[in-house]
Amino acid sequence: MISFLSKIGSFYYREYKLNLSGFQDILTNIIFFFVSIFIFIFSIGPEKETISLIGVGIVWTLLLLSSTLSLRKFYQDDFENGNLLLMRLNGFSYGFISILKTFSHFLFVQVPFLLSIPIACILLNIANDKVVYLFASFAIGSLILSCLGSISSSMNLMNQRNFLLGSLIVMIFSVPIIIFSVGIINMEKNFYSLMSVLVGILLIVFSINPWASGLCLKLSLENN
Amino acid sequence: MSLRFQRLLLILLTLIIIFSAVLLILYNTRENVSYFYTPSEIDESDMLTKKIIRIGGFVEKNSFNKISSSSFKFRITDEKASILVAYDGILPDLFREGQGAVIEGSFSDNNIFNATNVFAKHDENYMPKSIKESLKDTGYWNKNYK
Amino acid sequence: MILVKDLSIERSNKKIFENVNLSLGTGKIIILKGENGSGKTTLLKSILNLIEPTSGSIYWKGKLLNKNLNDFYNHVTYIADKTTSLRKLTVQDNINIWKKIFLSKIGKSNIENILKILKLDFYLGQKVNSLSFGEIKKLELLRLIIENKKIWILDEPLSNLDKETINVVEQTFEDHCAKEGSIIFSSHQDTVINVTEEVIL
Amino acid sequence: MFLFNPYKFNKTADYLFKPILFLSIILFSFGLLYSLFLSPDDYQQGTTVRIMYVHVPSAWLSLMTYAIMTLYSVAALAFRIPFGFIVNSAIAPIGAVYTLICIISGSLWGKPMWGTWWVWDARLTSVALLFIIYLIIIFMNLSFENRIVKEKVIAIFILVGSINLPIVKFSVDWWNTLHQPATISKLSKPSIDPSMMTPLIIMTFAFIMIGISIAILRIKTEIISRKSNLR
Repeated sequence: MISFLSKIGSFYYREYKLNLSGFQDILTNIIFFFVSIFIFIFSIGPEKETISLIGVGIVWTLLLLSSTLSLRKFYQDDFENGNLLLMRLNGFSYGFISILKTFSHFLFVQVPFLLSIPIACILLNIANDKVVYLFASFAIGSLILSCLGSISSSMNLMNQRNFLLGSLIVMIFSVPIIIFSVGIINMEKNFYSLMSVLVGILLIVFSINPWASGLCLKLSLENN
Repeated sequence: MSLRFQRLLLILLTLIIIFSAVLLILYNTRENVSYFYTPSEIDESDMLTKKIIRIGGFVEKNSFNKISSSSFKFRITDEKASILVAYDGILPDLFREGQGAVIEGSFSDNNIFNATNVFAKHDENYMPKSIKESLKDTGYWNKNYK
Repeated sequence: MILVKDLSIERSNKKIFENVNLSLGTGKIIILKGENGSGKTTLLKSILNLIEPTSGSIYWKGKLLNKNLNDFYNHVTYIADKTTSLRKLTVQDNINIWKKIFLSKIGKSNIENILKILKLDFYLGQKVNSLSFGEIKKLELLRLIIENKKIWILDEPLSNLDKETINVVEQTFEDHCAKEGSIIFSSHQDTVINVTEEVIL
Repeated sequence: MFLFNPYKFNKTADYLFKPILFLSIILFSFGLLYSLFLSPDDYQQGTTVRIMYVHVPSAWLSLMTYAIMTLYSVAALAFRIPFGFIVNSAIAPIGAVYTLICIISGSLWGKPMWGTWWVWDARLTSVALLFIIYLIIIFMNLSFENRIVKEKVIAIFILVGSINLPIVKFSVDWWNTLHQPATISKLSKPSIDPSMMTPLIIMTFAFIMIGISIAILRIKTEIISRKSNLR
């Protein structure tokens, strides 16, 4: 049991080292996010009211888009250099690998976005009291996005021709998340019930994730 | 614990989680994921905020007022509350008194709802014209609106 | 310890190999020989339970392998023809990560010695990316020592290595067998390693 | 069982194909005639109600096709029946076409009745998602190199996407939508008059038969192409 826990710990040490060395990738993602915000602001025009009206929608769309940018690296690198196999031989089942990877994606890719949300809110003139709601909804929403990303990128491991399909899958299934999380911000009075809907979606996606991505990982490793 | 038993346990756990999550979602979305609100759900705070919302209900009987060829006033009701609506534009074919409708727009200062779009909502009943006549004649005609 | 019985594998209606029998006891070295595409890698992968065989069965310590998988994985090191070292990190980082992942108790001086023998000590602070292919392969073989497990399953461990290193590897293999370890590896070239059994696919 | 074995399916399909094709032509022409000319006008919607005879069967069939694909995915993944993969890749385009017909006829119906082509209420959104899911399945069919991985991944995707199925079906009951609730949900007393129910049922069967005959053709070509390892 203790050795299992320390194996998990060393998994995250590895992920930390990897992400630290590839920190410019994460930084590029965040810069992409901010540059797109600038482009939105310039293309809409200088009217502050319009921008703050649609600001929440913009933040969510761009968060979704920029987190799908990093999807390609979700499993692909580890799959190609055989590290996925190494993890399997080290005693993790495929489903468990996908759970670990999902959390790692959340920690190292989504959390930086989470931290940059307040700045984005200032840029987009979103009212201060709404920032808390946006933050809460994105904290859960991004974990859902990580799970979806795990499912779709494990499905597309062996897909050499059409990698955009992976982003498409994430975007399709993230439609309800966006509906509810934007709803949270626009209807403050229903905060708790909408939040529990998001938690419900998270539970569903989270429990599907190890099965679906585990199976896909197994398939891809078997037929590689 | 054999591997197979572990697997079975995991599957069961997953199913339980999914089931409870579905219940949670259904319980909580019942009020929230509406395409429209009913008039009785509208309260003072909604009237004060000038946001664009949708209200769904029935066009109250004997409330339809044609002001000009493209300007109308009517009341939307759900038999508990009713709201006065003003609309400039073209009404869909199915728009009739006593028929369901969904109105998109925002409240103005004197609590009149200024509609920008009017959608007719038809019910799930389908019936030929002739039968409706005969039903009316014999007095069996009681349609309960949804 | 490992017993392979009548193993045959088909993939998309094409037979890769048929009725392979193997038994790997302690202190033994088995070499798989065969041309490219003869199924050496496939056989190794099916021994690791990564590929489901069409027919036949594999036993580990007398039990069916897929009933006893975690215990088997605790005793086996697999080195594929791919190199698993992380290219963006330095050699030192890679060694540290492996030591943590495999809960290795190998001392620092021990590893430094091996690095000196493999002539990798000079590159310790450099990124793996800047190493040559043979050096990356040597680094990969270092995992055998770090993992410190009984059974080694190696896919083409001798390719891309120079003569000196092959001698070192040979020496390590013999030491490992002396310590009641066992090795199964594939190679398409002739080797000087004394093997106990030769399987030609 | 011919539904699970490609060889038996081929044999049975050879017997059944011509009668089914014949039946589908008869039913479809008769159903069109009935629904366009013989059936009465609705008491409220007038003659526009005739769109229903295309809209409702295609909507049912788009759901039914997906349900069949879900069942076959379960069969293929859990019980290792490879025929399921063949069926999946064969009938996905059929379902996509039915969904497209449903969406187009629905918006043609919505414009005169509701006063809009399209609204983003729960029913319409979920059907749009269903259509895109179908498209993704088709694209996946085209974009993988390795067939074994491809078909299994598609089956997993179909299973994950089947979450959408109950949402489409029950969205009108669970949430307030502009779309009206189901007409024929209760078996005992549907709220549709028999004179309009009959053409609807005829059209539904016509659509099912057309779907089956196309499916037979597509499954047979799929079996042949797999035998000769074209893909």
